[in-house]
Amino acid sequence: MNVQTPPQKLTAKDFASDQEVRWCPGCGDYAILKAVQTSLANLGARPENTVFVSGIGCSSRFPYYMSTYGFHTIHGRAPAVATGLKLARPELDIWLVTGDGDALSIGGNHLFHVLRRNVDINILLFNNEIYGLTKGQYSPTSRVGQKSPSTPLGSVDSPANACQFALGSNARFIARGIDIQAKQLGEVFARAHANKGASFVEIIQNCIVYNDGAFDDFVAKEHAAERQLHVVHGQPLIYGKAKDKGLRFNVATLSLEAVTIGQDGVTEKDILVHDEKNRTLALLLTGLKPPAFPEVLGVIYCDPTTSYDAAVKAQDDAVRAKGPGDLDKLMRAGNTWQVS
Amino acid sequence: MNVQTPPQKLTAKDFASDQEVRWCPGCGDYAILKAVQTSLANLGARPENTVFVSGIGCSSRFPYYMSTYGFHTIHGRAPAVATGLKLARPELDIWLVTGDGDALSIGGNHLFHVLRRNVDINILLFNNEIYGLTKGQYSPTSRVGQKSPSTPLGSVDSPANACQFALGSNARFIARGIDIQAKQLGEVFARAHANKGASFVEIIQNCIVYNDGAFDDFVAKEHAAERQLHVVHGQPLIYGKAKDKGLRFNVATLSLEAVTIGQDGVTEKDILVHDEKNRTLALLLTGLKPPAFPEVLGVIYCDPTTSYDAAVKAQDDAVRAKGPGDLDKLMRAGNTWQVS
Amino acid sequence: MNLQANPGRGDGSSAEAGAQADVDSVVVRFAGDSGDGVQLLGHQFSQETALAGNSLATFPDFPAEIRAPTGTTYGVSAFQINFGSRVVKTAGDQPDVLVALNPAALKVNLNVVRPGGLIILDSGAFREKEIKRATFDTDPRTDGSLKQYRVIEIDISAQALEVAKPFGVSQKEALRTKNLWVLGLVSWMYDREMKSTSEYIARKFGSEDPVGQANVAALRAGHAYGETHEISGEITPVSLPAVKFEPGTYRLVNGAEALSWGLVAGAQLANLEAVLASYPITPSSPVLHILAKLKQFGITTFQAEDEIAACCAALGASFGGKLGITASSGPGIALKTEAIGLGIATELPLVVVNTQRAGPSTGLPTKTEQSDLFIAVWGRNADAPIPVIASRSPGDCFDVAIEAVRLATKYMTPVMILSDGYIANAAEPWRIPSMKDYKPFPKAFRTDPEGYQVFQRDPDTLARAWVKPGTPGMMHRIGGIERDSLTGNISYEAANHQKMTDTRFAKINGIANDIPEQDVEVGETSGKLAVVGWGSTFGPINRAVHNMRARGHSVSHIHIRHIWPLPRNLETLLKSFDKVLVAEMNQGQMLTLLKSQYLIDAKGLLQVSGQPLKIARVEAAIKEQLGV
Amino acid sequence: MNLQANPGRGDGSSAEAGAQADVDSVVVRFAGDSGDGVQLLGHQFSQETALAGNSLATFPDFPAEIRAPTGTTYGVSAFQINFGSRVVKTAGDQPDVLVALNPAALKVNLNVVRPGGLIILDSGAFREKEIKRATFDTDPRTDGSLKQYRVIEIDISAQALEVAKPFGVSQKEALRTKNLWVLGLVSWMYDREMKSTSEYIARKFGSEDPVGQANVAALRAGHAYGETHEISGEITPVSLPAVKFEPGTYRLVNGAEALSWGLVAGAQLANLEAVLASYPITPSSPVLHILAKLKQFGITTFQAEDEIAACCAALGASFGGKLGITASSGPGIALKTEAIGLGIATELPLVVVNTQRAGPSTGLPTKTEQSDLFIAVWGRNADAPIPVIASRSPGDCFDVAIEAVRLATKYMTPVMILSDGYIANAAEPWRIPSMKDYKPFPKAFRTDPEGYQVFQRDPDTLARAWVKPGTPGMMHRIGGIERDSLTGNISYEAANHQKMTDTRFAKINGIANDIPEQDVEVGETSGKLAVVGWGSTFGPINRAVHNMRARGHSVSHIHIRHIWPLPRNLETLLKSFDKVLVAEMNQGQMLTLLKSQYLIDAKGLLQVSGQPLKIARVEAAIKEQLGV
Ligand SMILES: Cc1ncc(C[n+]2csc(CCOP(=O)(O)OP(=O)(O)O)c2C)c(N)n1
Ligand SMILES: Cc1ncc(C[n+]2csc(CCOP(=O)(O)OP(=O)(O)O)c2C)c(N)n1
Ligand code: SF4
Ligand code: SF4
Ligand SMILES: [Mg+2]
Ligand SMILES: [Mg+2]
Repeated sequence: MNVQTPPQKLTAKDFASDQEVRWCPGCGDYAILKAVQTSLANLGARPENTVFVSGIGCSSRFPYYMSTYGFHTIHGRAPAVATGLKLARPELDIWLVTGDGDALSIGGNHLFHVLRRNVDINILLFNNEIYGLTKGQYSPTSRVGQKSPSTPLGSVDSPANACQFALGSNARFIARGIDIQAKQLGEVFARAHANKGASFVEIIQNCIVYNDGAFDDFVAKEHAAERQLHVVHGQPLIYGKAKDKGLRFNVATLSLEAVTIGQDGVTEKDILVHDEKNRTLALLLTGLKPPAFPEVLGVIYCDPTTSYDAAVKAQDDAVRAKGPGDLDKLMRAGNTWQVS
Repeated sequence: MNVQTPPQKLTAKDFASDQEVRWCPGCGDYAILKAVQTSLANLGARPENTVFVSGIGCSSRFPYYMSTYGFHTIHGRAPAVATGLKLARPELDIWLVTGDGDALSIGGNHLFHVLRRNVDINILLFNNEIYGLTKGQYSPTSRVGQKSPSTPLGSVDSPANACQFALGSNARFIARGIDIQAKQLGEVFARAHANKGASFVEIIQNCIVYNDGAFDDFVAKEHAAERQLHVVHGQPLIYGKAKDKGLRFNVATLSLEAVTIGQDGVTEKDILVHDEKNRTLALLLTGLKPPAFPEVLGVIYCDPTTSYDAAVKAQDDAVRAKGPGDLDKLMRAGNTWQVS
Repeated sequence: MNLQANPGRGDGSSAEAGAQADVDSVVVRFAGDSGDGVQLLGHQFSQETALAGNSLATFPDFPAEIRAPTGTTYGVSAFQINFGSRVVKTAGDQPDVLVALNPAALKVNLNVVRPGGLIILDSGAFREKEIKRATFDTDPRTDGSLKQYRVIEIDISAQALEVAKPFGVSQKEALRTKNLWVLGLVSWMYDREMKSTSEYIARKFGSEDPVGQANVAALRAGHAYGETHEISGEITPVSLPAVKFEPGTYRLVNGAEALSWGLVAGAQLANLEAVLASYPITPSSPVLHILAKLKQFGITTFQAEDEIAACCAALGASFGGKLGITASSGPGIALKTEAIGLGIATELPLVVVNTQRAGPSTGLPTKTEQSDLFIAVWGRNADAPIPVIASRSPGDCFDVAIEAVRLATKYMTPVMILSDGYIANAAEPWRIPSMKDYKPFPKAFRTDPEGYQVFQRDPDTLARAWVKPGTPGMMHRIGGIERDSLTGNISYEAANHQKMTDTRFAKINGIANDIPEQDVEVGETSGKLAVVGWGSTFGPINRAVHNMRARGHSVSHIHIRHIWPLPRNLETLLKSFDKVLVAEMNQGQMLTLLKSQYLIDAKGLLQVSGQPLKIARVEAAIKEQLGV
Repeated sequence: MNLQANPGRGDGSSAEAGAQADVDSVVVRFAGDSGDGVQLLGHQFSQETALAGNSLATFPDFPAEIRAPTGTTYGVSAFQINFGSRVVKTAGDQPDVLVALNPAALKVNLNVVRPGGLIILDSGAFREKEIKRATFDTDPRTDGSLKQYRVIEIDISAQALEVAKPFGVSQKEALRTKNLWVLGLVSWMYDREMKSTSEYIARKFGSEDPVGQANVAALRAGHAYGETHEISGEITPVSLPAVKFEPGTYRLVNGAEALSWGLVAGAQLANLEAVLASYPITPSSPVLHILAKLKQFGITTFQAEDEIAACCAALGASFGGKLGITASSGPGIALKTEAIGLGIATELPLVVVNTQRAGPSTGLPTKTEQSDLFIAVWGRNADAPIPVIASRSPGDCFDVAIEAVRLATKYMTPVMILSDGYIANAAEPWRIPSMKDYKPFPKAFRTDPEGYQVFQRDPDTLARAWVKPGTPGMMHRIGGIERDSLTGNISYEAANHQKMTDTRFAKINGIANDIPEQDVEVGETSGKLAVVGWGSTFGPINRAVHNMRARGHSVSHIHIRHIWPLPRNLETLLKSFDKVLVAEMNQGQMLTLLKSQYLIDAKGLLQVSGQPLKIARVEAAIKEQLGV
């Protein structure tokens, strides 16, 4: 490839395209865009080696606003397009932007397979628990009772849990962040980028027009500290403004309990320590929901293994190492005869 | 509905259609067919109230061999067809037959959503870890290294775990059986049938032509007793010919250990008791693979909740209870004017 | 200055037409930011106009799907209405009046206003920043850009703020009453009653809500402004007399409503309950939204995970003995292709509503096109015919939907309805039908096991019998593999496949004997030129042909509803004209269909700009064909 | 009795043809249970026949996909070969010889044998149970069913068991050598060398394996049986002299192989690597299987989760600067519809291989049909043209694939190749081309950022430039929403959409200037009747036209490769004939296309029985057209 040594470190601005950003004023997507641009600059990414692939939805307009290569594909199919791209060009840095409808409604199967195969791309799922672009129908992550144009009496089907779906799909990297937490998002993006395999990041995103405040139970200022748990590998699962709340494992029920250190004889030792390689813990953490539990944020699960594209490349390379194919020879192999 | 009191109890034969069964001689599908027919007879099912819906694959030919109503649909879409049917006719008893390719390759998204929504149908996934009908390509459940016409050097992508995918999809009933174990299958079918919601049953099925012996590591006679754990709610997780093996929970690693009672000070008290309502346990049990662990069989998870079709019906009924709609009135509501 | 200086032109009567010198119709276009409530304004004004007894047609012109930042050109929302004291058939080629609530609205809509037309501006929104945002280099009010128009500037923003003051609402809320202020003003201009709007506000906010009160006050203030202020010299209010409509009860209806109600009506006439399974997509979603509220009619709605699942669920419902319906657009229709094939193979009723939009691929979701005729008629693997019916106007969707249900159930087949984004969103006055005027076509389920064979057919319709699971003694299996022509069991026989394919064809072709013969909308049944249209081009073609006939030309208008199979007499009819011109919003799909079926050397007037066809273009094409 | 009593008839020369009284071709059909190895038998016999220098055509006639229980009629597998000392173009209308390895094989194939033909039976398989299983009421050997044929009964089962004894293989293994015993016998009948088969067995089993040894022994025993046994009186072995082929190196090739190699060749000529993304489906899967073994050619293969993902992954690869290819059939093609639209919108190269099968829906997966012309040309939402090319024979797939790659890359567009189940599976002798005889068409990527605009076009081809991600300074975004005709940024402009739609049309239509003019396969370029075909009907049409011309009739054969756009001269060419007959295996799709484009009153010879067209049918249709 044709990469010149960067003349200077790029800034977030260098990752912004010349297109005017066209989301509703106040949409959470703006903050995520900013965070991604900043992260890429911090990671030393090169726009020419970076590709953003997306499906359809408000969130999926993302690639137009990046100065990188970009492919705005069709609804739900971005993982398939990205897989083909990665197989063709494993050296590219591929990011996939999708929404809760795009990824989990129409696109659920492709998401499943890109995770199962562990294709080395970074998947950012903007979860606003609604269909923004088509004007507010409920989505597979909408909570029970969501009133929407298609569910005027409230939805009755229980929502998908994006991270648990990823876990069930054998994802090896699962993380969660919030649109407005630029710093934490940046950390998550850096980890996702470092992981050579499918990195799944759910981003809690506020749709100010069709689902405003959907996440206020843990995003609103008054709840943030008490209901967000930012996990760090090797650190105890502690949260709360006073750092006095924590998660304890109940071995009888094989489940987590939210406890307060100093109450009922709970000490810091009782608190579980985060182990991002532990799949059981990942199931437990991703299953927690406020207000009874904190919303768990950060890198929840990371247990890398060979990526699909690397394995395919290894197989291809091994064959090619024996020399290039000769078509004339191939076609003449086996039983042939001469006519003269 | 038009059900006459059954003149007599039906037998398995009454559930067989007049069509000659067309699977390869020795195919595991025969045994499953027999088990289903026997179960339906035992359950007192009526052929006229029973519908079998399937996708495409060897397994999906199943409906033709049942004397019930049947719909052999298109590849991967049976869950969607069954959902529509159930919404239209909630009183029918609907069974869905699918294969590992049908359900987990092309049909993964519909399987996900039928489970998430908890539509009251019984899903039988015949897992032979191969595409039978199309002559032996690898499937999403094929193990790494599977040589097949499409993977002549062996497959490189890690397989999906059907039960864990179901769990990640929020399934409320997950069970597993083996084609040739008619009695145990019958028990599982009875439980699936009793569950009012989506019941997911993975059936280990031998494809004698394209993947013969794929499950010999736990199905073969010499391994069966030592590598199969048939779980029963409330009973300890014990297996082995001598009933001396069991599963113990390791609280440090949040994982299961296979132990031998009487060795290293292990007693029966150390062995975990099966709790089919425990989701964490379901994750742990479905993740076990022979030879290090037993293959877990039986009803692994069952934690019922309202089914989608029941909730939709309740909403529909509540509206309809206020009286039928009057279209003439509806069209005249709001601003109208007279011309005379 | 007089608003009516050059009236009626906007309705597309071309410049040389002397026939309509008196004021018989006006085209008004409202435009503003997406957040300005322009669609509501347009809708309420249409409502008032309809109640006044005028004929009208509307064209809601949405921006792209995402709300854009305030003040940008791509965030502009517009609503056009053509109303008059004669029958109005299109939303008008060129507005006589443009109301622009900000600079971007002016920028985007300037080029569509009739030269000499009136532009009313909110001068309060013309600050430098907004002018720039709208990509004007200089202030259009002063740089001569508007010199061919009459312009009235009013600081509507200030007016609205002022009026709202007493109610103590926020500045944001106060500014949002601008649309009602404008509605008051135009209501004054055209002598409209504002009662329905006041009632609407009261319903929406309750009488105590200060926001509601501010809105009512703005409405009244706009009206008063017209009456009392200086512009009374510049604009003479006009009143267009009511049109002589057929007697009956009328309402405004848009295509999505009429179509949804038509589906309900069809199900009732067929004596069936229905399941609508859909996945949201612009501009098809309203059908799902409307039917979701009609559970009392025995309709169950299901938002599926995608369009494939939606179509399959509808088929599942049909297998269960309810009417399966699915609705979509563009890419969503493409996705249903395989499942429609299953419906054809299993011969189950299924109604597929296709609200067309501009493509290919995602294309222009909010823009109209008629380019799905090919996929409707020919877009499936293998030989796979289905009936296709197109609706021509919002109100017509009602009857088209009923017809689709009738054919789907009578012939046990998927049927595709072609509507489009324009029809779905536009509203028109509609004489509300009475259900008792429709002849029921109840669908009987077979319950008698005696001699039942799954693919035994009714000798007239060639349809197989429909059996409800749950019926004792009638258990059977169907599927997508070729079925024995009698038993329905899988059959790989060569002769059987030939027979089944032939029968599927014969069944669909036979429908030609069960649909009305093609009539002529305007003009004689033979002559120099037939202009053929289908779907939402009805209005402009019809008006253009009327206009040309008024000028003495031999031209007729034929509008095709039944696209497949085509009406039996259509060939003879078309061949009775020297020339045939097919006007459609695509690259010639109906044109190709007609040529393939009748070998006629028809010509096309083709447009795919995403905008409705203009009368003037049709007239020009007619002239070209006639060589005049 | 003499095998050659009535030779050559099977090749469709109709009864009154006196021209071919000498033995110049024979049609043999092998039939047995799915487990009997009939396909291998047929393939090896074809191989030997090819090596002997005869011309040949084959028709592997598979049962449905699932292996059926032994002895059932639906489990019968057959292989037909037509070979001769003159150029053979079809697998033959009616077999002269049928080898039936069990009663079911006899049952299913009886009606196809030429009256007076020879039937060789394995009498060891005609036990009462098997006869019943085959749904015979009584033993066909004794009830007169076979009276119009010559029948030779041999207890082949017993022979095979006997021969295998010394090798100590199981009874099952021993019985499975029946196919080689038969091969030995027919090799004797037609004076074939068995060397290639012996070598094949040795390769497959190794020389030490007793099963392999038993197989070789069976082969020899069958041959010896012919030479030494009583039948030598009944059958006179014949030797058909070699055909005078064009000089070169030859092999047998089936369509799937030739197509796969053609894709490799195309990629090499375009100087590209390729990604094939596919999902298994009958009869398309072999392309995936073959290319999966050709990684050394820079081909990466990907078994996607479904056809949608496959098509999307191929597009992703193309976006990445490799050639994206996807292959499927029937329902799988339907599923790709939406994604092909994305390829059209983004103007990326993409090759879609459609190996057609009988439908609609699942249809008859193992049976052939040419019924995807409509979906290929017209089966997408909105105005969405793509080039479509059809291959006519197994070997022709090679060149068609190259042409598809050339057009896809040169014009930056999806291209659809139409093959079919018959072409894919049938083998024919093929003169192996040399890559050096092909003119490369290397595709250049744009790397120069200076003045780059994403939708700037080459003025000749109207194609946009292809840019590889990774190229500095050329970063750009594409997508399915309508794109500005220059920058490629999203554009909702009416005029831009019109322009882009027109340009997409012009680009594809322009390809007509870059493809060969339509030639005439047989006959003059004008006359009484042109028989038009496309795809795999080449053989029967060609032979029929030859036969009719030999009888002095004015008829020509035109075979269309470029289905869209059609060759520029085709209209003039067709209009030079008094009549046009379109012969195709569907309900008239090419017929409809030609009528729509040229307004010619062509007639159709249409067949959808899932079986190849027969020469006799074509001849009859020609006669009807000519009124003779
Ligand atoms: C095949 C297809 N079906 C439906 C649509 C319409 N559509 C566009 S985006 C969308 C859902 C968007 O929801 P989400 O992915 O959550 O994105 P958001 O807009 O909320 O960011 C839908 C249904 C489409 N474009 N294509
Ligand atoms: C749309 C579509 N794609 C592909 C196929 C071909 N196909 C039929 S069954 C099958 C896979 C079957 O595998 P599985 O579901 O595991 O069933 P099995 O035959 O192993 O029982 C495939 C790929 C099809 N019929 N339709
Ligand atoms: S609709 Fe919601 S998600 Fe979409 S741009 Fe607006 S605020 Fe954002
Ligand atoms: S191919 Fe395999 S799964 Fe299919 S019928 Fe044969 S043995 Fe069974
Ligand atoms: Mg969303
Ligand atoms: Mg399988």
